[in-house]
Amino acid sequence: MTTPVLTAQGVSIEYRTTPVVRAVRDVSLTLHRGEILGLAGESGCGKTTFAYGLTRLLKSPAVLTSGEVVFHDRVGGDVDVAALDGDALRAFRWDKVSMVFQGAMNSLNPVITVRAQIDDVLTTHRPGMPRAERAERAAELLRLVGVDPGRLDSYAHQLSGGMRQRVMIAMALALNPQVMIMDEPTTALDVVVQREILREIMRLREQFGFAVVFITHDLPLLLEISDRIAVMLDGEIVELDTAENIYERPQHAYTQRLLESFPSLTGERGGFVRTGAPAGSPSTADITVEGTV
Amino acid sequence: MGTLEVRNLVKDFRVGHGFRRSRLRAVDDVSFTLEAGKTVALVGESGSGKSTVARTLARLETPTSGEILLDGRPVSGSRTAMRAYRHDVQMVFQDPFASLNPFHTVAHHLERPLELHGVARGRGAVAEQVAGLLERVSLTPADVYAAKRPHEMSGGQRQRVAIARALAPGARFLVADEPVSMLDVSIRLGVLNLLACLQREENLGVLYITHDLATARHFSDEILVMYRGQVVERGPSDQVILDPQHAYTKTLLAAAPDPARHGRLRDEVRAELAGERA
Amino acid sequence: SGPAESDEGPVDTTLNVWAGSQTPITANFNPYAPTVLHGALGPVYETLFFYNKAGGGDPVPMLGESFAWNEDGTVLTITIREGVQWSDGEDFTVDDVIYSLTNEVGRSANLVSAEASDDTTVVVTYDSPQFTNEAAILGGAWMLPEHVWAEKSVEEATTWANEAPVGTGPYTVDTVSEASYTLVANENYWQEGKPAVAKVRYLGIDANASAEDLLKSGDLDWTGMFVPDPEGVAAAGGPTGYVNTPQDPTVLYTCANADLGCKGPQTDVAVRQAINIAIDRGTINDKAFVGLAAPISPTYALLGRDDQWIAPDVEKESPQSGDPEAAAAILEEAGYTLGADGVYEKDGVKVELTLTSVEGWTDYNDAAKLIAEQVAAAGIKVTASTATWQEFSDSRQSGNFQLIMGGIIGTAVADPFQIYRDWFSGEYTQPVDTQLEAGEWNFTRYSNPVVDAAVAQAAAASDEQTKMDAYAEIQHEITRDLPYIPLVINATQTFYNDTEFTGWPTDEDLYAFPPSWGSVSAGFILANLEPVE
Amino acid sequence: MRYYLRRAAFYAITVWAAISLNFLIPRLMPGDPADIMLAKMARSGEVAPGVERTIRLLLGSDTNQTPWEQYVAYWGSLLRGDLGVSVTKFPTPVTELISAALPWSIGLLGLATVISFVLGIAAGAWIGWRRGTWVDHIIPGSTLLQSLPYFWVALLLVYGFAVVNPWFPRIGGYDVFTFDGPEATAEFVGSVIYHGVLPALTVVLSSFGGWLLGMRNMMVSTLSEDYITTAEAKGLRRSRILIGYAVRNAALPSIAGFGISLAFVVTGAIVMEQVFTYPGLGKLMITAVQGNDFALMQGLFLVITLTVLAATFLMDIVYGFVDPRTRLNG
Amino acid sequence: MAEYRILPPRSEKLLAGLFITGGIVLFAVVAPFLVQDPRFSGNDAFLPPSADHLLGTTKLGYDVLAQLAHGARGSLLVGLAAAAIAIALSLIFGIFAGYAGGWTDEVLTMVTNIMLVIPGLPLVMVIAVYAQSRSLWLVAFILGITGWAGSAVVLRSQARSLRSRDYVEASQVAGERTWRILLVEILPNLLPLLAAQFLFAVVFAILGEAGLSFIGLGPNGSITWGTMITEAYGGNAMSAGAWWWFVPPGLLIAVFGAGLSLVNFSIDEVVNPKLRVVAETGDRRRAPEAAAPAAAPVQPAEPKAEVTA
Ligand SMILES: Nc1ncnc2c1ncn2[C@@H]1O[C@H](COP(=O)(O)OP(=O)(O)OP(=O)(O)O)[C@@H](O)[C@H]1O
Ligand SMILES: Nc1ncnc2c1ncn2[C@@H]1O[C@H](COP(=O)(O)OP(=O)(O)OP(=O)(O)O)[C@@H](O)[C@H]1O
Ligand SMILES: [Mg+2]
Ligand SMILES: [Mg+2]
Repeated sequence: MTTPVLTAQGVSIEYRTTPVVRAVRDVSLTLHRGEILGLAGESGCGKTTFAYGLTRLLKSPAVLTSGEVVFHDRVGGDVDVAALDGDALRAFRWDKVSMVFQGAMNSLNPVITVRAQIDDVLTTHRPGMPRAERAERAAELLRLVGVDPGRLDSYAHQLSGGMRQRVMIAMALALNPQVMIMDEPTTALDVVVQREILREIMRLREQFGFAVVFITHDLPLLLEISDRIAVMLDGEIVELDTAENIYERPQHAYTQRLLESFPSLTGERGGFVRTGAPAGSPSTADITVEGTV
Repeated sequence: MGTLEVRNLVKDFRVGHGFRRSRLRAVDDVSFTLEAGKTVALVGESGSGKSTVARTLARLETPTSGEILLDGRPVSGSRTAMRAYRHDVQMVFQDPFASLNPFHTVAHHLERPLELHGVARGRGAVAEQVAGLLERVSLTPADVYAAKRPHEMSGGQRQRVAIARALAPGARFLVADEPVSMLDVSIRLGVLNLLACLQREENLGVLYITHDLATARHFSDEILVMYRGQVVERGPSDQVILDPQHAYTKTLLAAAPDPARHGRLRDEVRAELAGERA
Repeated sequence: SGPAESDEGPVDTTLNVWAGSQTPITANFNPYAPTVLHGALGPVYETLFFYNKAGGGDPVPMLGESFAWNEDGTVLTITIREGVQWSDGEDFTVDDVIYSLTNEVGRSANLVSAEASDDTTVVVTYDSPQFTNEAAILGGAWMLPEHVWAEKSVEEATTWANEAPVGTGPYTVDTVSEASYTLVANENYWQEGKPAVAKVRYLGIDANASAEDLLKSGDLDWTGMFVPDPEGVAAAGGPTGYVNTPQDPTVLYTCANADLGCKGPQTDVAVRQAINIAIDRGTINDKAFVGLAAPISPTYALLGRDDQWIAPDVEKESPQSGDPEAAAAILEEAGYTLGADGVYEKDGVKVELTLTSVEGWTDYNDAAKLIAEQVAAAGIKVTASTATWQEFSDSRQSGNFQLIMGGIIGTAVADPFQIYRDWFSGEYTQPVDTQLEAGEWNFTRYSNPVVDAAVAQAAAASDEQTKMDAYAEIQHEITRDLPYIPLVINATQTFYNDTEFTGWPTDEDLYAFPPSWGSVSAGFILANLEPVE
Repeated sequence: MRYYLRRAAFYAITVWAAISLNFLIPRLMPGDPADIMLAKMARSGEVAPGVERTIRLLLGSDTNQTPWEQYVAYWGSLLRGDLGVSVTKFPTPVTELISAALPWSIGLLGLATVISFVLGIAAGAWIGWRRGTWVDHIIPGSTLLQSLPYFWVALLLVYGFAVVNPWFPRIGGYDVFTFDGPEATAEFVGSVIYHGVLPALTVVLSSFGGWLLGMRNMMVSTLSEDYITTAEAKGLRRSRILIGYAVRNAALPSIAGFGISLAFVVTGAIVMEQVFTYPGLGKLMITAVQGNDFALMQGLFLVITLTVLAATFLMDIVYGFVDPRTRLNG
Repeated sequence: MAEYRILPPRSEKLLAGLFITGGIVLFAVVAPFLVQDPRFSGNDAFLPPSADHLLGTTKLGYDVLAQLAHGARGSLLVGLAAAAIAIALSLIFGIFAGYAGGWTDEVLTMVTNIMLVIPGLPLVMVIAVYAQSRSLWLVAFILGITGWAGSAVVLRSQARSLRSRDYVEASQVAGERTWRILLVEILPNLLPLLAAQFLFAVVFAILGEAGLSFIGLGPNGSITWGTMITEAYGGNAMSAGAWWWFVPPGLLIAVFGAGLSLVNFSIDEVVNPKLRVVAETGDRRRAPEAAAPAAAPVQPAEPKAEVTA
């Protein structure tokens, strides 16, 4: 399980606004086949921007100023994602790398049915596929994520938040991609529902073997599901290690601080809580750490 | 010492239009007591009625039935009674971006409650009080922060202003509806600690609403678990978290991510699949 | 215009006319209705005689052969033409004449009786001398078919649209649509060989500007309308025929008589006199009427035509240039003092007036603005404002105005009498807030016993000298009192297509009042036209 | 279904309000319009008692009736299709005048509005789609179009294309020099179309900018929606994203706001018809106004309002089809 | 979260809009003092533009520039007054309805919606006809009371969303009175929107006045751009080829409207941040200057692209 599927090398992304925002700075990352790579970091550290950069979805004023993204196809060889254009890029998207976005609530087109949106993917990428087969595939996809295929003819507003997110995941699976990028797919959901969906993702990953880049700022969640975790700070990856190592032996001060921000639910009540912090402390940097295990 | 007591609170909402009007019971027979110097946490999934309880306590909603007693006395609906009540009970909102008026300075947000509740009169006194409040929530130098507008501050700073505002009338009870869920992870604890600290120092009674079970456990003395408008379980925080009785509390706990249990979900799924295959 | 394609024999030519009609056109050929279409008045219905308003001369026999007055002007004997048929084939008889003169709607107030003395003679009796009404009776009363109209009640006679009129005129109604109506030659017309133009189309055009464009593009063959640059019409490709027949006085009506309820500075004769001489008529004619109007006589005798009626010792022609100093002097004389704002005032009342003209009558609107500017130099403040025709008409009828710009209808014969009686005499007016009745034209509420007596004297006069004396008296009074402040004799421009049609009235032969909207005369002209082969 | 019911109820109330407003306005005005009108008519002869009654009924000064009775009687005559008698075109009934003018206005305005709407939406979609490029420079130009006075545009068009260059007819809805009235011939239809060009162009020119800008703005905000990014990530063809995702959603507010904008278009077109002597409702309205023809004015106001409502209603139905959200839980 | 702003971001559109509007307003304020009496007929008629008469003269010899300057005053006055009335009404109907909610809202919204679909001009015409003489102010009043519905709808929806904003509730909790919440907490946040609506209302009123003037229902005795066009039309400016008479007033209306629309455009970008469009940065994936160094360390792109193709 250590063959790379996606390699990012020295990726930098800027927003060409005044002042220029250097959202991603020289990030290098290798995603291995079939692994779940967690990308953690605070709001605004550049997670989404980086994910968009991986799939060439950046829109003006964002510019990929330098770096290389290479996709190592299971069959065929390497693809320089940054050099793709036009039809080649369109063919690459979703087929090789699919995405589930932050706020799936708004990722579905409100005026066309779920079926039509899944169909869109199939007709675009599998032009020869007969109608009946497409219908069958759509139903199968919904079943995979635990949604009643009867919902295929529903519109987004007729689905609950959790269902919408599942539909999005189903759609992301439609072409059996090798990589799935999930940008905070569960933030807006209830913990219980979130749990179910995560479980679904994990199952599907086990079944289909795609690699996942899972983006969230919920570190405990990442610790539970990821194989490896990258911690991002101000556009840079400051630490990248297995989940275990990140939790047990965080190297970077920032990683430590992030961890401290999540008191353990079942563990000992952290000493810093309710006692440690003087009322005047404006940040958590000076919070004294006692064991959180 | 004081108490803020909720007795058999019921809140119905009308939903729908015209003929299809129906009632939705958002809060169903909820009772609890908030004591000075104590923190009660209200947890539960989305839509379980937590915010409705909070809003009813803040008198933003009128209860369908049930009572609210301040220091054992029912609160009447008259204007003066309301003002007196608001003097004692204040609220901190969830979204630090929405809870401050983008048009006004920090000073304005703090001056108004001071003036309204007659805490301070006269320019000088008010300014002094404002500075004092800002210092209490660690926004120093106070005069710099007083002149800022919300968009010039980070989420955590805004939430501190919101807390200061709640404290301004000299409130004894604070209703905090998910006060940190919109904040960046790294500053959440800072704000929570500030709240806890104030609570301790000023002997506040705090109703802490959250769906983060971990902080609920660590920051409160008592936890109430709400499910579909009802309180399904209550008890001292450690007891509820470590030894849940109600099935729903158990589900909730099982769903909550816990750094201490890293890799759990992955392993569970693998085990499951292996079981299926077998 | 031009020959329309037609396979059968003779060239079928259509004459396109604009007579001021507004779209949508709705069929109404009832000459008694206020909304009657122009085509009814002359082309379809005719009068007993034709009086040439433009050039004077003897009345031309139409449906009447001859007429005679008795000594004192109370009995009129009319001999009618024989062999005339209505357009439905019935004969035109004395009964028709009697019906037309005596029916409730059309009868004159002074009429006593009208009786046939034989098959071709009608004797009409009045209760007072009617010499001066001759043109109105013989040249103005429409001859209507008794067999069609007799059954109409009074109410029907006024409200009935008469969509398929039966007349004696040269034309009958063919089609009516919202945009136009057409008349076709009456095959039974009593004048042999007439009319020669087979079809006349009356068009509805809403704005003068549009009509002018169509005129210039040669689409209209005959129209009477105001065009500032008449030469430009032919130059732009429009019809080459053009006559200008200034006829109708344009004046400022003043609500002059405070006794009858008029309010405002203009009730003071000094103010009216001041305005009169402050106005620069030359400029007004040049700018507002683009030099096409003619000078006016304050006696309202039409200069040139009626000169013999102007008393020797009154001002013959209103001054062409303004004299603000003299105007100011008149006001000072009358006790006015100049206020700080440059406006005269007396007893705390400023000489401030509103001058209303009909919105869209651009020559009037312009003249009003010029007047406002001119009298300002004399310390009189006039505000020029516009109103819709109805508003204008309402205020004129009720006397609720200070100054309004309007016309006086010129007389059809070379004698200003009708103006003196209808527009100046106290019997033809009503107090302010009471609407004038039909036939009453004295909008100014002017009432002067001297004028009234002189009018009565002139009405009864059968010799010229008595009449002259009476007129002199009237002229003295009205040139001093100026209830109407004379401005100009307004241009009446007529454009016609003389390359495809001949027989038009021209400057040399002004046999009829030329504009297309001329009541009676339009029919007379149409009957005279011939298409050029 | 409930969406349609709600809309239907709204229309019913609006119709009621428009009619009641029509009933109310003359009664709120100082003076007695019926008396003024009657006095005017009396000058040209007796007023038939029947006519007088209609006028009093319409304008409300029947002293024997309580306002409520008047209101009921007013409704009665409306329901009988009796809008009274025009004064300027006496004795033609108002309904007759209106029914002659209505087809012209609906034909011209309807067509021109549809053209302008479609063009505006298409151009707005395009400019929004290509946002951030040179295309943005079209925006200032279209704001200029948006605030053109209709009649001024009409005047310029007449000046340019009927007077200076006589390519198009100056007046009328058809060639009045050839046809004595509407006919059912191909030539006549051709003439109608030919005569409709400049008026339609006026409407299109002056209303196009508004649609364009509205659509452009919606397009720009729609394009920043997540589902557009998703569609891009799905690798869909740009044409599919443009039409199926962006335009379809961006056009919704334009469709929903169609009725409102239509009210503006109608307003502008009223004055435009005057310039072309176009035989439509606007022209008639001006005739009525200039002749103080209250009955005609009221009738027209009512009919124009009802026509706009009808168009709005149609668009509502269309909207219901295009936006599934309204259909189910509106 | 988007940064809050009251003033629109400085952009070309805003600057152009402000420049145009400001210029015209300045023209209306200052120019009448510098030009001839607009009703001075001493000049020759129909003079084409020249040094003496920059925009020529009318049929009566009035100086067109002078008329334009005074007309600007008239038109702007009508526009501003009508817009002020319309905005006041839309505040009542919009904000009040939005804030009050419940039945008040239902009723007020119904009224608004009705006013919205009832075409304005016929109603204005009907009302205007009944008024015997119309001053500038009356015309403005009539246009104002018939032109508020559009902005009421916009304001209402905004007010509704503001009403449930936490900071409004926070003031309620603090014990503020309703009117103070409306005025101090809600209204300021509606300012950009209100400004936008106001500017639109001005344009609509100016256009409305022009239309009314054209059919003879404009203000009596005043000079506005509308009356100028009408007079030019009636005075045969077109037949006379006097473009300098009928083109400038119409053009000024359009340009003024365009100027306000451009300002509105920028305000819209404040109200709705999604509209803030940034110019394309050319190549989306790689900035030109960065392309060279970045390309060096990696393998040539082309062959790989072929693999997937
Ligand atoms: N369109 C834009 N224009 C300018 N700057 C932008 C734009 N979008 C994002 N940024 C900036 O780029 C940085 C990275 O943003 P990004 O959305 O990638 O963060 P993130 O890690 O996904 O945060 P979150 O957890 O809130 O989703 C931020 O500082 C943000 O302010
Ligand atoms: N004003 C309202 N009108 C109608 N229904 C309402 C209203 N406010 C809340 N509700 C409903 O009442 C129920 C309880 O809502 P509440 O906001 O109290 O939940 P919550 O526990 O705070 O959820 P969350 O964790 O998402 O904040 C929900 O079903 C909600 O839809
Ligand atoms: Mg993000
Ligand atoms: Mg809540």
